[in-house]
Formats: sequence, C-alpha cells, structure tokens
Amino acid sequence: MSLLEIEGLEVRHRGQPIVAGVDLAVEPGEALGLAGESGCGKTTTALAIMKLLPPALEPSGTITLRPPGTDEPVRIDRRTERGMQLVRWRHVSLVFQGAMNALDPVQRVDRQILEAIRLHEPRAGKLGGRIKELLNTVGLTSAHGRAYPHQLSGGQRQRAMIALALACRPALVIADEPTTALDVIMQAQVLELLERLRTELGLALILISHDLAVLAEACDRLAVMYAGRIVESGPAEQVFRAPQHPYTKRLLDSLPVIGGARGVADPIPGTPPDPHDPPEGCTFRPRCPYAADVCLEEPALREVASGQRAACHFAPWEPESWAVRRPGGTP
Amino acid sequence: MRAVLATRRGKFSFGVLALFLFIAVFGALIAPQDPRASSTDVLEGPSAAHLLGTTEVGSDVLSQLLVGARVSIVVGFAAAVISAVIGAAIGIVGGYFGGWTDRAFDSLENWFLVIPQLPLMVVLARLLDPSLTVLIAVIGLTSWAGTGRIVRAQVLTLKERAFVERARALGASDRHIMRVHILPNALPLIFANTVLIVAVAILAEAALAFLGLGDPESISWGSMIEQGFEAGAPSAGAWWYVVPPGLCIALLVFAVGLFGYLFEQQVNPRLQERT
Amino acid sequence: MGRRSLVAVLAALLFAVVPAAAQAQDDEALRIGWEQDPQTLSPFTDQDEESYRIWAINYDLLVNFSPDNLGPAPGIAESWDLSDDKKTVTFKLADGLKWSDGEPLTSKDVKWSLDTLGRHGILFTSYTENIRSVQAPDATTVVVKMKRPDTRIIGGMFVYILPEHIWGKQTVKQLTGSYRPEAPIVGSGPYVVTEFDSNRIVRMERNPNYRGEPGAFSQIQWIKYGSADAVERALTLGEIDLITEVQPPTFDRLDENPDIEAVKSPSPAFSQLAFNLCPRDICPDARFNPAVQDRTVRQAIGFAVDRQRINEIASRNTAFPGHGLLPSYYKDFYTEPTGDLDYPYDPDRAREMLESAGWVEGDGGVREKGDQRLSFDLFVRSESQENIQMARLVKEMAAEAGVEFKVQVVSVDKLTELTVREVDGKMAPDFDAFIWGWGGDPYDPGILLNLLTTKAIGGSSDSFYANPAYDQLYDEQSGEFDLARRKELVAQMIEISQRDLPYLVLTVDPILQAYRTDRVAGVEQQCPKPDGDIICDQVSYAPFLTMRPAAAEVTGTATSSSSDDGTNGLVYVLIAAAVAIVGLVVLMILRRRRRDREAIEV
Amino acid sequence: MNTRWLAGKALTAFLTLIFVLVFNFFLFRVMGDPTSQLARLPRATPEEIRQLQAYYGLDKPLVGQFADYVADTATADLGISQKTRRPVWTEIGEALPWTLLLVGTGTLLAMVIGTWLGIVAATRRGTRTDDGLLGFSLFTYASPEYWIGIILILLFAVAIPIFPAGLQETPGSQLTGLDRVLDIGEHLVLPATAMTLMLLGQYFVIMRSSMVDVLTEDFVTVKRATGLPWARVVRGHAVPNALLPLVTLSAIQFGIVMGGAVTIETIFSWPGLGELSYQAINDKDFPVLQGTFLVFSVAVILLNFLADCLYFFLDPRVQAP
Repeated sequence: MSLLEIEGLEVRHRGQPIVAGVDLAVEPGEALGLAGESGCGKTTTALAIMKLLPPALEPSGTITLRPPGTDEPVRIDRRTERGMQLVRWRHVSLVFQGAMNALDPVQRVDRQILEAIRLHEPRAGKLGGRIKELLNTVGLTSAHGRAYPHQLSGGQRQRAMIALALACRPALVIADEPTTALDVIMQAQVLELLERLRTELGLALILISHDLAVLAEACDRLAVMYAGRIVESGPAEQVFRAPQHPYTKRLLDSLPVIGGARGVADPIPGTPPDPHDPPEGCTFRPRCPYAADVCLEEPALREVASGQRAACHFAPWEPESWAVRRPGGTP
Repeated sequence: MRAVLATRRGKFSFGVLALFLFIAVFGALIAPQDPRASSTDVLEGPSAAHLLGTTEVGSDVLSQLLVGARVSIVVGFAAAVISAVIGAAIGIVGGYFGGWTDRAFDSLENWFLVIPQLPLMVVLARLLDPSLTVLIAVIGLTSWAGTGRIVRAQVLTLKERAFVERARALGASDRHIMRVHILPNALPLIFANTVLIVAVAILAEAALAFLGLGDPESISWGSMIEQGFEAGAPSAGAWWYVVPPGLCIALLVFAVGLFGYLFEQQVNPRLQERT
Repeated sequence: MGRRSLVAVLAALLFAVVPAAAQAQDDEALRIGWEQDPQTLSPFTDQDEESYRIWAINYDLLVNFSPDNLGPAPGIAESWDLSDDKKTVTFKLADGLKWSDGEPLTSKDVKWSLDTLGRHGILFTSYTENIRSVQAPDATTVVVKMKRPDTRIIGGMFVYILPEHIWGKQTVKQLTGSYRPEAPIVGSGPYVVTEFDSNRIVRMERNPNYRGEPGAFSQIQWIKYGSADAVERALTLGEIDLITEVQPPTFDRLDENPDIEAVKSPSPAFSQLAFNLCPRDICPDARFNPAVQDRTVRQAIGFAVDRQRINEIASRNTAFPGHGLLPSYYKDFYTEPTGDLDYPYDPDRAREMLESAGWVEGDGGVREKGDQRLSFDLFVRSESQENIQMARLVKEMAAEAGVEFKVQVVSVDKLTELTVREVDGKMAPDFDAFIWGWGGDPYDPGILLNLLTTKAIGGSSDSFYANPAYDQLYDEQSGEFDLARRKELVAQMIEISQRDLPYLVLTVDPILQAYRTDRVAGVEQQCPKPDGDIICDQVSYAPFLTMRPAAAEVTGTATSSSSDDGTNGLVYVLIAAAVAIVGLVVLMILRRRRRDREAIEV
Repeated sequence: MNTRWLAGKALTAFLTLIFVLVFNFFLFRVMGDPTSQLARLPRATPEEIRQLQAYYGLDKPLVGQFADYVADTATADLGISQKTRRPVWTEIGEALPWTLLLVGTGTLLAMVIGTWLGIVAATRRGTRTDDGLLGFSLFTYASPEYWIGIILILLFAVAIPIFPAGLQETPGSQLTGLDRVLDIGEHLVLPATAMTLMLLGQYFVIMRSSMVDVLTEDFVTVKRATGLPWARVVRGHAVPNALLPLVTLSAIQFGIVMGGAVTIETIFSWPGLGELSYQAINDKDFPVLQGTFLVFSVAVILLNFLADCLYFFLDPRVQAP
C-alpha cells in the first residue's frame, strides 16, 4: 500500500479550480518529482497535502496517508485543524525554497529545531545530543546551530532547513524548489544530501521543481503538471526517454544538453492559461503545436504505456512520431 | 488615481473631500446667517432658527461651521504645499549631492522630527503677530521633515538609475538632471506624502487655534472649539457648539488620511500589500 | 494576544474604576476656585489681582476701608487726627496688638512698611510720593509728615503693614529680586496663609492672635483650575463653594442653577475707546491721522456709538454702560454727566455735527474735508474677545455716521509698544485710537483722574491729553480733605474730560461672582453697600467675618453631600463587577467553542 | 556585539541635543522682551523696568547673554521663573511627575490596546472586524485629542457624573496612602482615556501593516507546518517579528505625545509640563517656557534613543550582523 494517495484533488479559488483532478501516489522511500512551470499549482498541491491552504482556497477530493507504525490510514481531507497538528512534521514535513525567510529570523537555529521536536515529543528528555547529530547529518556543526539564520550562508540555511525537516523523523518530506535559490555547486551538494538521507533513513520525498534536470537525477517517478492538472506521470527514466505528452516533450527539448548542438532552446510560445477562464478541452491546446479538433474535448489521464499515463488524445507517442505527425493531423 | 477611485474606500474618502472643498469655496454663501451676527439667545440648543444651536455670543453655529471650513482647508492645504516644496527641495538636493550637504540636511531633519511639533509651533506663533499667513508659515516650516526624508530615500535610488547616468554622460548639468529627471519621478511620492501632511496641518491649525494662537480675525473649526471651551460649553452641556467642529475636523482629516494612504499604496511599491 | 491580555485589561479597568473612599469632606473650609494663582505673594514684586485678594485678608492697612462706603475705618490705627495745616497726621495704635506668630505689632512695623514697602514695592511707590517723613515716638503712636496735603493719607494709603521682624531680615535688593515669603505668612488679618503650593492651592487658616471676632470658617482654600470652564464646572458639581471671577458668557446660566446665586456689581475699572491727542510739540514724530484731534469729530463719534448695545452684545449684558471717566463705583465722588455731555445715542445728531463742521461724505461713505479723511486705525488686544467684539461694534456704528475705523487685532506687547513708543527721547505714539481698559483704587479716584493729567504723559497717560485747567483742578482736589468741596472739584474735571473726550468710556467692567447657597450663608453685597461685591474683592476682609457655612443651619446637607459620594462610589463597584463578570462569561464561551473545533476528525 | 551601530545612534542623539540647546537660546531671546509688559502698569516707573531688565540680565549684549546661557545650562541651572520667582527646576520638578503619570499611562494603554487590535485586525484581514477596527482607529487618530477630551467631559462628567473632569486629585483634601492613590486614579481616568484614544490609531496602523507583512513570510507557513497551533504561531513568532518596526516607528510618535500633553492637560487642569508651558506662554514667563521646551525635546531625544536600544536588543540581525 502506498504511503500517500491523492485522488481527485481539486482546489477552487472563488469557484474556479486552480488545481483539478490530481491523482498521485507515493510509495514509502520513493522519490516523486513534481515538475511544471511556476504558477501551475505545484506549491498549492503541496500545501493541500499538509492542509496549509489559505482560507481563500477550498480543497476537495481525498488525501490518504499511511504513516509507518500506525494501523489505520489517516484521511487528511477529513482531519480538523487540531488533528492535522498531530500529523504535520511527525509524518510529513516541508522544505521551502528561499530558506532566508523560511526560518524565524529572531530565533536561533537549534532553538527552532528544539521547538519542533518538543512539540511532538513533549516528554523527550535532553535533546542537545539529538540536535547535534541532526546538524551533523546535514553537514553543519553545533556552532551553526547556535547562530541566527542571517549569520548562515544560503547553502547552510538550506541544510538547516533540511535538518529541521528531519527533526521528528517524518515518513515523507515535501521539498518545494529546495535548490532554486542556490548556485549550481550548492545545488548539487543539497541534492546529493537529500539522496543520501533518503536511502539511509528510508525517507519518501516529493521534490517540486520547474527544473527537469534536477528531477532527472533525484527522482524515481515523475509527474508533470500544467495549469493545475497532471498531464503525464510515470517512472522518471521512462518519461525522459519517451515523453507521452507534447508539453513534457517541449519541456525536455528546452533542456540544454552539455556538449549537445549549440543553439538557443526554442521557448514554448504563449503563456500559461489564466485559471479563471481556462481554455476549452485540453488545457495545453492553445499552445500545443499538435492541437486538433478532438482536443476540444478534455483528454483523461490514461495508461498509455506500462506504468506511464498521459492526458493526450494522440498518446502514445513514438519517439520518431514527434516530427512526422503534422501539427493539426488526426490521431 | 483611477485605481484609488475604484475601491469603495477611495470613493468614500474622495466624496468627503469633495464635499468639504465645496463647503470651503461656497461656505460663506450657503451659510444661513452671518456667522458673526450676535443675538440675545445665547447657548441655545438646536432649533428651527438655528439648526445647530447658537454660540455663547448668540451667533449661529451652523454658519460658523460652514465659514470655518475655509480656514481649516486653506491652512491645511497651503501649509502642506509649503512643507512639500521645502521637503522636496531639501530631499532632492540632499539626496542628489550627498556628502556634507546631505548630512547637514539630515541632522536638520532629525531635529525637526525629534522636536515636539506643537510646542515649537506654539512658540513660533507666539513670537509673531497672529494672522493667517503666519499660521500657514509656522505649520509649513515645522512639518516638512517627513517629506524631506522620504524624498531623499527615493532620490538615492533614482540617482543610480540608468537614465540618470546617461543624462550625466550626455553632459546635462546637475540642475537640469534634478529638474528633468529626478523631480518628475519623485512627484507621485511627494504628492502622496503631501496629502498625508494636509491631515497633519489641519490638526495643527486646529490645535493652535484651540490654544488661542490662531488668527483671531477669522473663524475656524479650531477657534470654535476654543471659544466654546472658554465659554464653558462643556460644563453647560452645550454639545452642539463643540461637537460638530471637532467632528468636521476628524472627518476631513480621516478622509484626507485615507485618500493619501490609498494613493501611497498605488505609488509606493514597497507598500504594496500582498493579497 | 489571546486570552491572558484580555484578562489583564479587564483587571486594569476594574482597578481604575474602584471608587475613592468617601473623601473626608472638610465642611468647615470655604473653597474658592480661580483660573490664575498668585505669583510669589511678595508685595515687593507681585502685580496681579490674585495676590491682592490674599493680601487683603492676610494683612491690614494703617487705615482700612469701611465695608459700608469704603471710607476710612480703623485698621492697625485705632484713631487718627489731622494737623491744621493738613500736612501732619498722628495715628494712635491699639495696644497689645500681636502678629499671627505672637510677636508684638508696634509702630516700628508701620514705619518700616511705609518706608521700605512704600518706597520699593513695585505697586506701592505712587502712594508715598507726598510723604516727607514717618516717625514712631512710642510703640503705639505713628506721626506722618507730608510734603503737601494729600487726602490719601487717611483712607487711601494702600500700603500693607508687614512684620518687620520677618521682612526686615532681607536686603532691599533681595526683596525686590527673588525673595519669596515662606508659608506660614505672618500677618495681622483674620486668616493667614499656611500653605502656598503654586499652581495648586493657597490654604489660609484662622489667625490665632486676630484682634477681632474670628470668622466662622476654619479654613479658606483658594484652588487653582486650568481654565474658566473648569472652575465653573467645579462650582456646578459642588467641588467648590465660591468663584471670584465668573466669565460673562456663562453668568446667566450659572444664575439659573437653583443652588447657585450669581452676583453682579460695578467695579472701579472700565473699558474705553482712547484717542491720540498728543500735541505736536510733545510728540513731533508721532504717526497718526490729525483729524482725530478735532474735538467735534470725537464728540460726533460719542453720539454715534450706542454704549448700551455694546454692553448687551460684547459683554453679554453683564457690564454697565460707561458715563464718563469716573465709574459709579466711586459713590462719594460720582455725578452722572447730564444732557449732551453724556453723549446719548443719536446717530442723526452725529451726522449733522460732522456735516456742519464741513466733513462732507466722500467715496465709500467716508467723510472728508480738504485733504483729511475720517478713516482711523482702531487697535485692540487679541487676548480679549470682548474688546475685539467691542471694536467690531464701534466700527459698525461709526460707519453709519461716515467715520471709518479699520480694526487691527494685535498682541498685548504690540499695543503696549504703540502707546509707549519713543523716538530719540520724545514720545511718538503710533495709533489713531485703541480699546483697552484701566482700573482704579477702591476709594480714592486719584489713579483714574491722573490718567488725563499732563504730568502723566510718559507714565500712565496713553491719550496724551494735556489741559492746564484740568491739571490745576487735579492738584487742588488731591489735597482737599473736605469731601463736599472735593466732590465739586471732581465734577468740574469730569465735565472738562467729557467735553474734550480724550476717552470715550464704553462700559464699566462688572465684578461677577457666584456662590453655592447650599454651602455659604450670611452673604451680603458690601464695599460699598448696598450693591457692592460679596467678598469686598481685594479691598477688605470684612465679609469673611460675616460669612458662615450654610451646613451649620440645615443639618445633614453637608454630610449628605459626602454620603452621595458614597452612593455613586457604590455605582462604580457595580459597574466594575458587571464588566468583570461579562468578560469572564465571554471567555468561557470562547474557550468552549475553540475546544469543539479541535476534535480530531469532523 | 555590534556596538558601532549603538554608538552611532548615541552620537546622533547627542548632536541633536546640542542643536536643540543652541536653537532654544535664539528661539526664546527673539520672543520679545517680557518686561515691556511692565510699562503698561500705571504705577511702574521706567526706572523700575530697567531694574527688572538688569535683574534678568536682558540688558547685556546678546553674546554676553549666550555665554551666561551656556554656563547656566551646563550646570543645569535654567534660571528662575518670572512669575513665581522659584527656580525653573522646582517648577518643572513639581510638574514632571504628573506628566509622566498621564503620558505614561496613556502611551502604555495605547501601545497595549493598539498593538493587540493591530494583531486581531491583521489575523482577520479583509473581514468586517478588520475594516471596523481600521475605521475606528483611523477616526480616533484623525480627531483632535482635546476634542476627544471635551467629549469625554460631556459624557462622563456632565451628563453622567461618574468621573471628575478636572485637576489631579480632590482639591484641598489631605488624603494619604491608598485613598490618595485611588483619588488620583479616579481623576486620571478621563485624561488618560483621551491620551490613549489619541495615540491608539498610530500604534494600530503600524502594527497591523507590520503584522500583515510578517504573516506573508515563509517562516510563518513553516511554523504552522511543524504542527504549531495558529495562536502560538502568531504569538510566538509573528508578533515578535512584527514588533520590531513598531518600536522604531513609534519613536517618532513621542513628538506628537508631547503636543497632546499640552492640550489634554489644559482641558483637564492636569498640573503637568503641558499645562505649565501653556501658562508660561500666557504669562510670558520665558525662562519656564524655555525650560519646558528643553525638557520636552530632551525627553523625545532620550525616548528615541531608548527605542533604538530596545530595537538593538530585540533584533539579532542588528546585534551581530
């Protein structure tokens, strides 16, 4: 049974869905990548999982969590606020993008970690050792612990954030653009750290990023979101090798390949649709070079290859068929 | 400006402002009676003859209220303009040239900000003979520091902008750059801040009038409260004499403040309230 | 902030509202409220009315003012006799007189006071200008020799008798500098100052060694309030028993209150429209419109201005219309000017006078003759709303007769400057007309009559009127002890001043007082009887010997007043308790509602 | 410890103080010569006027007066009051405690209530409570404080006489101990309420916008994500961060507070520095006026510096950059 199951998740803002029909599953210890341009609903989905959505957004659909060590599953969508406080950080924790203001600027780092632990294990005794060990695992010393967030570098702050996320030994960590604010070298170190923690602690990870290259390295499975919908999901290696949705294809094309042909990747024309008046049928239609009349009817996310699903009438796509199929051709 | 008017609050504040401006201009004409005419029915409650009752000299409170609007608004806006001009000038020159001049202006501003405004105004008003122009000058001179500081901050950012570099490269004189490039960009902020100063100036005029240092010749809302207080209206329970002028001041200042607040939101990026 | 601060705020509210314990009401005290309190209470430096009110009770004069007609009455001196040449007076003191600290009060104190205070006290030097010498042959006799006959020596020598054993220790330089008498202030009057907490209270208690019957009140408390409104509010709420200065606008309203009696009486002070009559030789560089020196113009203005209307509007009908230089307060010397000299309100007469004098109506309705125009600057002090209102009314009425007054409201310093301006040693007053006021002595009209003498120019004269006939009469009356003869001389002076009209006296200022009838009994208008003021303001302490607590008659009223403090004390407790309970209930609801929402699953 | 920042602030405070002392001297010398008032009285001869001018040292040339002034101020001798002939320090000494009591209570209450309402409004942004609170505080902030005072008198001293509306204690009463405290407390209610209502708006607006900014920060979401109940997130983490700008911005407020003291004390006959300076203006007692003006300015400078120190200790980012 998977650790986390999301079925038919919808989030409406004044009646208009900004996230619609999201179905996802994460197995214990698995790393799921969630890709998509900014504003496509990635962060909203993450917040929905932890029930941290601002009051203006109304979620619906079921989210079930099966944390290890508990017998019956936790229905997050039916939990009250008090109930969620028992789940958050104990089973699911969060790593934010810009750690600069993701830590309380007027409180020492170790104090913030202590507070999180004390919250869920009130009777835990001396925690000095445990915090020191947590810091070491992310490559920081207790001196860093005694410092204030502004006294640490970008990378150190991100590591502190990760240490905080691991404080209560959660089953699942959601990392929302953890490396975007860092330089390339720091990025690699943090990703390598996440990978090592995942294997050592058997941690499940949802890694959210707009950068497919980051996801390619770190994730087992991949889900691509566009305008609030999952347009493709499947094993990462398989999706990279044989993308089944024009949007994923264009995303992969825009990736610079080291040593590959030089040239500026051609950007996807147009802009993401406005959630308040979504296009008719397939949401990618207005920007899809292969759009046809059939696309006026919204395609369902269906199994197009073993373990790989896509929401496109023309799927499954053979690698060479991208060039052959004339834009506007019939399926 | 259009954006400000779109919001409900914007309409309300602009409406109140327009109403008071109308009264300030036509106050004397629409006043039912001569505000100075005294009569024998002293401190009478609101009646048919006197909608808002009478003062301790028997004159009509409503007429005084309508005529009084002019002084409060004239002083308020005039003083605000003076403080805006001085503040902007010092802000721009100080910000642009920096160095010693800037530090001198800064300490001057620091002093004006630190010095309690009312006592300073009271002393200045006491020095010079009470008249409207003196009142405007005194309030103007003591309230420019805030604008100066805000304008300097913006000028510091404008100074580094590309178009200023380019203008300097093209050999434009400092004065030209300040007039053509810096001032127009700072204008919206100056205007927004000036609107807030109007609120402060109106309160200052009323306070000075209340302390008996306003212009004895003219009727203003502040002088009405002062005369009401001196004539023992509060202990006589003559609410109709002291309550309306204070209410008008509060409403006007509230409307001006709100309008300035909303306007500054549009203009000042830093203040953009993230929804 | 959540629950804890809500409870803290409620507690603070509770504490502030808890009632004061029923104040111990000292029923024996007479509590008087005023808006200004004395400066230092030192006769050498103080100049304000409040100090005079305290001195008038704390000290005696050599010859006091009788409450009946303000004439001479026994003070420190029990009896006195005037030499034939009217230049020497021998005063006999009662023996065994004592100061409030028990020290004997002897002729030495009288001599010291007349010599030192009389010579150096800022407000007292003018009284002793005619004294040649003061001798004290024995403890109970004082002989005063005068340079020339001066009626003020008996019944006008307004110099307080101070204890030499206290004031004598200080040098004159200290006395006129920063010396400030310490409470208790030793005196000879019925009550002496025992506490002077400036800006708060002056407390006077009975003088144990007072030579006469003690007053009914054990204490007189003079309480300082921040504004006139606060004083009158204190009287209506019963916090004080008597007010010495009621504001004209609220005089009638106070009178309507059943528990309060408001009393209006004439005072020796007036407000006048003064003209600039300085002759060219005395004021060569003075800048003013010469037309103001034309007597017909001034007389016409006299007829054009309705003084009764000024009293009704500007002084809210609380003052008295003016009739010449001498207010009716001076009973022994006052004769109302008759016929035209009283300038009855007659605008047609004014127009006709000006027309026949050749003042033709020019542009804007302002009359002119040759190159002269009847357009004058009228200055008035910004401090006095009443004066400003008077100026506006004078302007309104004078315009009817074709005379233009341009009203200029200026600060008191500027107006003083205008009247005392000097250009290289010579007076140079820089005004056409102004409205201000003067106040005279309680009995002797000398001060007011002196305002129009030539020798007063450079001193207190601000109309710069110079008329030898008037000066001659002034000198004669100041030495004339025969009352009837002196009254005749004063009448002639008033006639001259009314004809030349350097001053058009608009109103005689009233003394407006009010007291609580449920607190003070035995109150009578005196100084002078029957229409004087109720405490002989700044003149005599007699009323404080006849007034007594009203509570003494009607038992229980006083005590009830303190008890109702108790009842409304109870009211606060109830309010506070109610607020607290409501607060707690709200808290309970909040907590319960929050607990429901916390159920694990909905 | 980053003492350089603190030293900088101390230096500016000191410089401003010097600036105030020098400006004060000229400001009051220009105020016009008070002894000219004496020429008005009928009995004061010109000779006496000169005597008084000499006494106050007004006859010396300006430079001489300035030298005396600097010497006097250095030894904290502010001269003597022309009205009561007492040293100005005694006058100020008697009045200062009352102003501190009134201004202290008023500011404290305004800070507590203003901040609390600011937090309530910020956490319920966009709702009717938020609009209501914003309207109320902007309105009280816009209304003249003496007018508020008069309304309080009308309501709670005249219409329903619950509270005394004048003076600081029952006049002439010799109460001691708790009775006196209660008596003063009762007299304090109305003036302090007027002062609180006057200052409330400023604190509310600053706190509300500061809280709104803080609540949009990521760390607030992270704190909630750690399972912290919302109330503890607000109280424990959002408020401390929101208080920082409040401390600096409210420092500018002290200038207004002193102004309010003048008007409110005048209405309620509260014998504080405000009323003393108002009387001094009317009595043209310029040593006292100069003294009160100096104390007002010094108080504001000190309070500003205190605010800087408070900010220094509150914000680690300034302590150790």
